[in-house]
Amino acid sequence: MRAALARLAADSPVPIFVLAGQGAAGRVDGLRLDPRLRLVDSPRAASLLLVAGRLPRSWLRPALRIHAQMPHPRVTVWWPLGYAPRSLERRFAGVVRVAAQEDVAAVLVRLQQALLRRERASEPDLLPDVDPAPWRGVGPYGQGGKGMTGGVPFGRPLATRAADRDGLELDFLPIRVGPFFPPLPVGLVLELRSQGDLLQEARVVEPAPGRPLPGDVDPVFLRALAEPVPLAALERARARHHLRWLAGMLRFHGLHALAGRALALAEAALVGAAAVRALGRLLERTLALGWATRGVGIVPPEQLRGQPLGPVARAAGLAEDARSVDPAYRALGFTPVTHREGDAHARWRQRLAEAAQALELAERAGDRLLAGGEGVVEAPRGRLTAGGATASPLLELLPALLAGQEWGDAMATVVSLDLPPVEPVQGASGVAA
Amino acid sequence: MNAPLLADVLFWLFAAGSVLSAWRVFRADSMMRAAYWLFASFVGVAGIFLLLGAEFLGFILILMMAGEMTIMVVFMVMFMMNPAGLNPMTMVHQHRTSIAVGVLAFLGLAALALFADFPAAPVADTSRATAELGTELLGGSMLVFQTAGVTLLSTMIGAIALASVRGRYGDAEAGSTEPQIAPEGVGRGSHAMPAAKEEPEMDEHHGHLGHG
Amino acid sequence: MSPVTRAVLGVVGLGGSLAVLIYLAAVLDRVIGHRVAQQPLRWSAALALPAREAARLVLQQRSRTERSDAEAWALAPALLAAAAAASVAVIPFGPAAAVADVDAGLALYVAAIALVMVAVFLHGWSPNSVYPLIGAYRFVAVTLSFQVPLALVLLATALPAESLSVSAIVQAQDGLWNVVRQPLGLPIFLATGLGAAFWGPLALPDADDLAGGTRAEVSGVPLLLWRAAQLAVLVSIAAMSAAAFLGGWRGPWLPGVVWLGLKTLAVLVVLLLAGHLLARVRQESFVVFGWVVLIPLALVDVFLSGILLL
Amino acid sequence: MAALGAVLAVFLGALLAFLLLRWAGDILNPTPATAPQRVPFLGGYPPEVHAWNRYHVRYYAMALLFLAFDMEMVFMYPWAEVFVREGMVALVEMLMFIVILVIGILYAWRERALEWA
Repeated sequence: MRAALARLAADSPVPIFVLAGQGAAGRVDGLRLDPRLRLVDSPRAASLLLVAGRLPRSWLRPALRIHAQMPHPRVTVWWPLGYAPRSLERRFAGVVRVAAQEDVAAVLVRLQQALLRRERASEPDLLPDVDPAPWRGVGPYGQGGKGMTGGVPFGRPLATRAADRDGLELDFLPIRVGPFFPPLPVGLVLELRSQGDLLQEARVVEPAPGRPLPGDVDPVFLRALAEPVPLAALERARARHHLRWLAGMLRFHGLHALAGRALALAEAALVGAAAVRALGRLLERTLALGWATRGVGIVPPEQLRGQPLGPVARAAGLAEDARSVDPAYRALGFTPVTHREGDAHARWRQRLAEAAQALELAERAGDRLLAGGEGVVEAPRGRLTAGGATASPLLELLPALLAGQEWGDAMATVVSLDLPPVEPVQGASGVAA
Repeated sequence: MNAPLLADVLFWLFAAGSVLSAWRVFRADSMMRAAYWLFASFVGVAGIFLLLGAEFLGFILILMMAGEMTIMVVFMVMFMMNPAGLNPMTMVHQHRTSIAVGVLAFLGLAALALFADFPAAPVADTSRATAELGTELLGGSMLVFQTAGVTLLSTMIGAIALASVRGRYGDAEAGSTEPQIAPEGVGRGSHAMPAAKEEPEMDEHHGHLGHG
Repeated sequence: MSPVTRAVLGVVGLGGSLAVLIYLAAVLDRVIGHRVAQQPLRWSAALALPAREAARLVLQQRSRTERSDAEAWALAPALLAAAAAASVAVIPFGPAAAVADVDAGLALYVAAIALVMVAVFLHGWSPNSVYPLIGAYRFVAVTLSFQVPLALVLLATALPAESLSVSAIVQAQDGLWNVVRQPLGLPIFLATGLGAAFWGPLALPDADDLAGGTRAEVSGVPLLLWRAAQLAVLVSIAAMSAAAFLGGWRGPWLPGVVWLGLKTLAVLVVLLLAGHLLARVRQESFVVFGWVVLIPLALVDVFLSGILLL
Repeated sequence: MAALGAVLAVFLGALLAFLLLRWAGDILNPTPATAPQRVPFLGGYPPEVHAWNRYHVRYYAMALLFLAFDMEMVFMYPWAEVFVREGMVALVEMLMFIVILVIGILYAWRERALEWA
């Protein structure tokens, strides 16, 4: 019976929970288009854990916890993406390493089939099998409790009370939304204090405030800081970035099929502005996103004035764009696209319009060169200066933006800000996975 | 297994199930379980309604109780201690008096059931029960029907006036300040709430007494 | 044929046809998903896909949490499937043929939809984990907002039939289907039906912003049972909209069962398309929309169809 | 009576079928869950407290409104059965009843009781 089930399940899509380390976000999106794989949003639904790129030290313990939360049979796969191995393999016993030239999807399918046919044993936990806090036999009834709401029943304390805006004093939940919470960018850790589904407070735990955030910027933008770069390549990279973000946002709002379509446009080598505008009309016409994002996460323009925030500022009506002063762009008749409302709805339409405009510029630019070397370039997430941070001002806005919002609106706001994946400081001797 | 025997067996099953789940309501530690055991007890009673031929009343009882027991779970979990029964608790107080009241009630009802002579007038065709209820509503007890409507309206308005904090004239407690022990005590409503309040801080002497 | 064998036949027949419809719904969902995503998908692969994923889930371990309400967690998918099966049992597939021709069939159907709220709340409350808990409380808010319009719109179809029995409702549509006579009925029923099956724009309890919501802590066979029960509710909504608004088994040439099946599949395709094209609504705005727009519209539908019948 | 028996049979049949399937799944995968595997998923960090708490529901005003408004359906079902026979009397009476109840909804909407508290 089990063999028959294994044979039937052999080529079902492989459920994977991805821990996208540094420099892996782009490559991981490529996996979503592979019909043999399915990236799931909870470790409980996954049978393979894919560690992609470099895993910084502060993410190691959360990664071990997520590995333990996966149901058996499970296996961990490490996709180095050019990072030299150090201690990850010591901590993740028995990890399967994907060689440079191997097709990672084929490796994952092979491993799943081996797991199902029990040719490969399921990985045991890498954390000690011990209760979070000693409770067995403690307290009058032996379940670690004390009185009505005291003690540590079954290993965890009960929530405590706090006042609230509507005058009731009820329990609040201190939720630390971890580095690998699927809707948020990888590595962002928020300490949320919620009563019911309303967030009373939000605090950004990681990255530490005021620290530069290089974020995964397409290398062509970094090159454009120093030397002349073909304008078409720059604009295509911008369009690809915006389309990949759009795919993530569509997935967040439950439109997985349309997200696949946007991702296919992003990954396609040659994509015309017409295709992007057609997708935009479809999203507009089917009221697909109107009621989900209108009026969500409104960022007032005065908080954004003068900050290198690119699409987020332009969606709030500030026509700040480093390209408008560039002679090459002015020759092509470039005028920055702006919207007014400054909410999540304006932001996704802004990025879509910018992607279409970038592709049109790329088609018209031919092989025109940008006069690089001024140390300023308009990256997809805002003005990039040599060695400067791009998106950290947005992280300072988050606590004020999320406080008082319902959980769904708060997550939609964070997704609409397109924060870069968070990498801890290079200095710390990270676990160069 | 002919029909009357099946009906009797089902009746005893529903009756026993209803009594058992009613007993479990007070033995369960978790508020959610207590409420849904009560819902199971109501489903038992609804089953007996169905056996008696009042199909519409039986299904309506299940429909209403599903919504209301879930709202009861939500309110019990919100306002009572030990929401999920992680620390054992007893919901029964004054054991002796409650046992006495229970026994007395049982004896009274049993006496009523055994010695009273109920009219033996079986209803001819059960399928018309809802229609008769309809004609009764529109004809004889039309007044009851309309006063029920007005009562429901007053319930709605009363519930919202009491429960909702936000009103047309601003927050319910914006103006009212609780008496504090210290003479220049700060009213409960206007001290700094942890959540950022939208409008600027109201000074406590100004403000509207309650809301419209 | 004694009543006992008739009941057993009815139960097994209903179970079988419901299972087939659930499987078809899963296949259709994949096909429509790939069509909207413009990715090629051969029909043979699509037909086998749900079976393959089910087989993989059967071989997966059931995940548990630290201190969960184990009994309620086990009961939730079973209660959801039982409610869906009971609601499909009243739908007639022939002039005098229904698994359970109950006189107050409409009241039973709406009671079964109310049980769906209990099942989803249990499924979200039991794991004692934050995301399922928020998902469970979301579904209570959404259900309290769409349950009244759903019942009112079904009630409107009972007016011409002068009875709450679903077979009488289908009988009363011999000349004119209710979708023509009561134009507001079907759209409101499909919108609130999506809420009852927590599918597509109203997939709030199992939403992506809660990492899967009530199924964030579920794996293995319970996850398979939960998805199957959810699809059973979707099929029940499609079957009832076919019976109450599209004339059920009525139709020329083909036998009654085939007509009911075709109409159910047509409505199912519409629901699945809505799932792929409409983004998830915001919980608070749907509650206000339900009370301030859906209920008055449903009342207008009831009274309009009443006036037309005078 | 037979119809109700069939509904009960279908309900209990589906209930037992799903419970048996779940029990069969446990037999097929008997591996017990270790302590780290039972930690609820929050995205990488363990929860500090039990998720079960006095959950501050934000729609309690709407829930109370639902309790009162749900009663309206009890009256509308019998009305629907006899509507055609009773004619205009039924229509006028139910219109009065419904207008009274809709005033309650309008009051709730104006007092912003339907929005999150």
